[in-house]
Amino acid sequence: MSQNETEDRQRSSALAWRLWKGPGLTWLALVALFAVSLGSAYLPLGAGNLALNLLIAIIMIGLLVIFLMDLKNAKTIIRVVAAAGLFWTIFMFALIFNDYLSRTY
Amino acid sequence: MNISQFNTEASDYATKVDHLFYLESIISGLVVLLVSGLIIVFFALYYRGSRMPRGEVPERKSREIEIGWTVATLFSFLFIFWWAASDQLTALAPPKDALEIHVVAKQWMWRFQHPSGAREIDELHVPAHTDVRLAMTSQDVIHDLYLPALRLKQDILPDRYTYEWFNATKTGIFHFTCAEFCGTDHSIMAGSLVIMTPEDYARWTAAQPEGDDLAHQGKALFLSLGCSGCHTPGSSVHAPDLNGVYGHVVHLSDGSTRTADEAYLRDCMLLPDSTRVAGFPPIMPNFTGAVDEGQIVELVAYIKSLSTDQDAGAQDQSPGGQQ
Amino acid sequence: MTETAGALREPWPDLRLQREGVGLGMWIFLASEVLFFGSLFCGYAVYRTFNVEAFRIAGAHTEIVYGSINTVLLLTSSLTMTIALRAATAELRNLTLYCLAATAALGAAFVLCKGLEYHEDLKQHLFPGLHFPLSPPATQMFWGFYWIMTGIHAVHLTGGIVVVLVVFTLFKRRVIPVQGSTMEGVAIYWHFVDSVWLVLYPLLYLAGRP
Amino acid sequence: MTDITLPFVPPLDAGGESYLDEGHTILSWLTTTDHKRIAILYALSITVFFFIGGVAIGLVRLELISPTGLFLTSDEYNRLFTIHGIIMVWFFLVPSIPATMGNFILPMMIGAPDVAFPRLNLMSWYLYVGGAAFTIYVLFSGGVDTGWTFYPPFSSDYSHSNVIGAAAGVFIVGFSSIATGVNFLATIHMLRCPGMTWLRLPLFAWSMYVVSMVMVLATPVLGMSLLLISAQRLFGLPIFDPSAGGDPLLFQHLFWFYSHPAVYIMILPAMGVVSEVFTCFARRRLFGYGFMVFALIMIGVVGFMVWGHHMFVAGQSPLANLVFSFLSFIVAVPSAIKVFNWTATLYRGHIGFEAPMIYALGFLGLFTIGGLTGLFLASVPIDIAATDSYFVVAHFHTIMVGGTVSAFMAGIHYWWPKVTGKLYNEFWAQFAAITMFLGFNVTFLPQFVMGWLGMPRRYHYYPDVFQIWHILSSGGAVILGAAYLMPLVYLTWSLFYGEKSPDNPWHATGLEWQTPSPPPKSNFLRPPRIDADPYDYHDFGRAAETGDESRARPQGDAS
Repeated sequence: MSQNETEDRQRSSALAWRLWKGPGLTWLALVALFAVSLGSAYLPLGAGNLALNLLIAIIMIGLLVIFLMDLKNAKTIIRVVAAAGLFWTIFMFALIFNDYLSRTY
Repeated sequence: MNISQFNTEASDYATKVDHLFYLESIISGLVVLLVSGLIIVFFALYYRGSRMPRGEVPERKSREIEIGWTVATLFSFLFIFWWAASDQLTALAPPKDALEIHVVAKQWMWRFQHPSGAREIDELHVPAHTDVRLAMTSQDVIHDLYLPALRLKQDILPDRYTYEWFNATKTGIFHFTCAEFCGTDHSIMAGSLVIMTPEDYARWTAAQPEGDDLAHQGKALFLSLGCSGCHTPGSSVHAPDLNGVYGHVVHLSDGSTRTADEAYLRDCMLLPDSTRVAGFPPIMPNFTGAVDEGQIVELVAYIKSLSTDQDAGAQDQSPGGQQ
Repeated sequence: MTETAGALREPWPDLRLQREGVGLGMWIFLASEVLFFGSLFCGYAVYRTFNVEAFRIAGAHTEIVYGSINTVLLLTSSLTMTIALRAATAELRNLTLYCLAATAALGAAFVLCKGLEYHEDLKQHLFPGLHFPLSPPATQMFWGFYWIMTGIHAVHLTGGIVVVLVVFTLFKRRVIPVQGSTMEGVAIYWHFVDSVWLVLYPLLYLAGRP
Repeated sequence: MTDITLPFVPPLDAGGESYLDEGHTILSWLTTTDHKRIAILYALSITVFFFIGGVAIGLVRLELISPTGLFLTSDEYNRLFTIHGIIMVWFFLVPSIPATMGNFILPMMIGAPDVAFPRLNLMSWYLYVGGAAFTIYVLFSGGVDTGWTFYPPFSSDYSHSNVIGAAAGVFIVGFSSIATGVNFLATIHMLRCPGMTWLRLPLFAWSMYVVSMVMVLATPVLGMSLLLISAQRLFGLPIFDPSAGGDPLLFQHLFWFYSHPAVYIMILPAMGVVSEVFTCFARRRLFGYGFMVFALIMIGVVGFMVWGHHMFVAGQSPLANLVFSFLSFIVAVPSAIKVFNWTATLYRGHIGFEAPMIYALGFLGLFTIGGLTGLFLASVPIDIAATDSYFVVAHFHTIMVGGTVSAFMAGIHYWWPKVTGKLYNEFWAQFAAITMFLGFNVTFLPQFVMGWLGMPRRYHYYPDVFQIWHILSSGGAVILGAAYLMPLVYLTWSLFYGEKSPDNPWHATGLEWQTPSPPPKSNFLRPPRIDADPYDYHDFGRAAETGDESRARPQGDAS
């Protein structure tokens, strides 16, 4: 009985380690990227600051979505749905900026 | 009131628009005839219980038919688009040296200011056979100056200039009105467009009570508001010289560049912080509330005149309103 | 395979399909949310394009300390949420409960931090209106977006915390089993709210730093 | 055709008693998660709003008989047409077909026992009711006068009416649409019965799929634009204020990013309905099924990229005008294809003239006219002259009222025996259908004419030269109003005194007809299964030999 319990506990702690490993590494990467982003904001890069910071944000979201939201194991349809949200936002940006950037008055 | 105040083709552009309208009406009419004709024929032949033999419908053919009418539709639509787009593009660029009339819209009236200084409310006199450009802005909500006889319409926005231009060919009295919903009295925010021969227009302008033209009124304001205290070449205060500035590119303190057009000059008075010229201290006061849209028009006209007097070519570089 | 009985709902034939369905439904909703926030970002992008300097000036006045702490809090909450989901799938009931509680606590800490930050902002009158201390006028635009963006995000996060707490209670009282489809939806939503913050952070807090 | 069999067997209904007999108390209706009952709840609520919106515009049309007005002040007039627009767009047209027929028929059509998330479905109805409550509140608290488009700076700074209440109502009802969309997409993806492959989905199911996609991706942008307007009005955040660098046109961009696709939210389901009706009453397979599906998807996707044609005179750049004009012509192609395909479906059929078919034909005629006038408005020079005039009003009413409401009626009549188990009076139904078509044309053809002559929209007082057209239009509106009241009467009548309907009175194919009318709670008595293409009214390569022959398969024949 008690031996059973210990085995159970051992099994579950081994399982727990497997559960923590992947997400934990992703979390470390995310925090590191966050630090880079914060640090780089104080470098005088001019217009490059925002571009760099947004790039880092996109990488972070990518990590979060692929590893923490488990998109890497998701079915195709879910990837299509995720892509649809992105593409429609791009339509919106493209056509709205098409107006603003070509205005002369 | 007479319907000819609305549907007369009072310019060549209006005639072109009508031609496009007729073209599309004919095409649409044909399509409606085709579809309704087919439906009627099919009903006559294949109503339930009719003795018409039905026979086979070859399934293989349907693909060819589909592709056929898809392509046919696509090309006829592209044809209409090409026609419409070429009309649109040729009408875009306002001609140089057009007679520029300033329009200020507000709930619920129209104010027009002619370059000669003449002002009018809810009535617009313009010469025929002359390029006329309306520079329009609103004091409150969005309005829209709709000139039915010229087939023109353009929204008028607060804190921004929009333009429409025309060359009228018919004289007479026509209707104009507001086409963008602007509140309670939207439907009576209307007036008369009087198209006169250039000679009559000259006579009409001369007969207007206010003798000074816009630029002179602007100059008077320029002095009375104290602008001249800084913006004169000999002033002890370090402020940009306005002679010849209109139409030229200016470098701003935030590193960007702008062309000194009407919109820029307007911003200089209302948003001095974001329009400051590089190398000058931030001492320009903000004139928001101190001057109304009509006075801004006068001031801008004065600053423009400082350029045209010395540098006749400067206005050519103005992108204002041009596409 | 012990407690699945109560987890299956109409009209689903089995738990695997139900989980897949809930995941798909939540992802579709998130696509909708992407457009919701996307239109806000689009507005920000348009205005920043024409008011670079004003946005830089205004951006220098956000509270970067609070913003940065909050970023770390949210990143960590995403980690605990992931573990909660995986633990639920592996039927580790206690771990699921611990991680859910941690997630809710981190979320609450974020909201608390946000509240302190709002207090700080208001003390400096950084709310568009008559007594707004910055100029040019377009700085007010930046702060308009600041309030709307962080406000909507905070509402989303608060909603998330409430849902996590409800789910926690239901799990705790064994009203529904942890391995059902519920965790799937909750986790995906939480990560999404976190992702939105990752965009807000550079737009609002890093914009005017150098 | 390969069978993709989903590992799914819906639970069976033991008793097989009708969904209507599952509970008779009001509470049993208000707490139901049965998609069929929720559809009925929706049908009742949108009918109420249809008539509220109808009364508002009836008063407007009465007022417009005289160029100087009869009995309203300008402020009252502005409030009436605004509330008409808001109610008709968001509380009738957008939920009309999807939330009623989509809810009722879609799961049955694909062989599912319910939608994927039944409780979410009920919640979507409650959200609708919540939004509706706000709108009713606005109605009684003095109304709103911005027009249904809520353009700033009028709505944000100048209007003295209840803009916030109206925006809140629309915002909430938007989430009801999103919930419906999420539900339908998940349902169609996850719950198709064995044998129901993607290319065997009836066109109505496809139209629900595409419309759900549009709802999910467009509605949030409307929500955001209304939120921003409200933030400016309530808290003074200068989002669209030009003096702080804002641009009122940004609102128009966001608003039309939703509101143009919203036109497709209204018309795509109509296209689905008439595809069902044409095939059934012509006893023909749908001509060019694959192209029809493709056209639906194209309209759904490209429909997102054409919104700028609402802004040709708004002050956007000429390049943007050109691009949006081009895309608008492109999106017209698949619509034209659909018209041709429906027409071709009649070829060599056995065409019956029952009421649903007459309504569907009304749709076809009016949709063709509405679509073609859309080409006029996609051409920049014509749009500059005609926009904000009655030409535009007539154009979109032809699509949305002539098209969508005709198809809504066609669907109601087509599925009425299925939903209620009763037969309506065929004579009155045909009479109403013809009256509706005529009334519609008398109402809106004069509006095309006066619009092109120069009559601006949203006008309380107008130049007297247009009076004759306004009188014609108001006269037509009376006919139209009568035509809308008729179905209300004879359909209600049939509920109590109508003949009992057979399970499949039209001898239609389609899974929804392979079950009793009205259906049992779990939709099917035996597990549904599909082993043929949709619209299986005759063998490939030949037309049906006789119109009376039923090709409707007995249910579950393959199991």
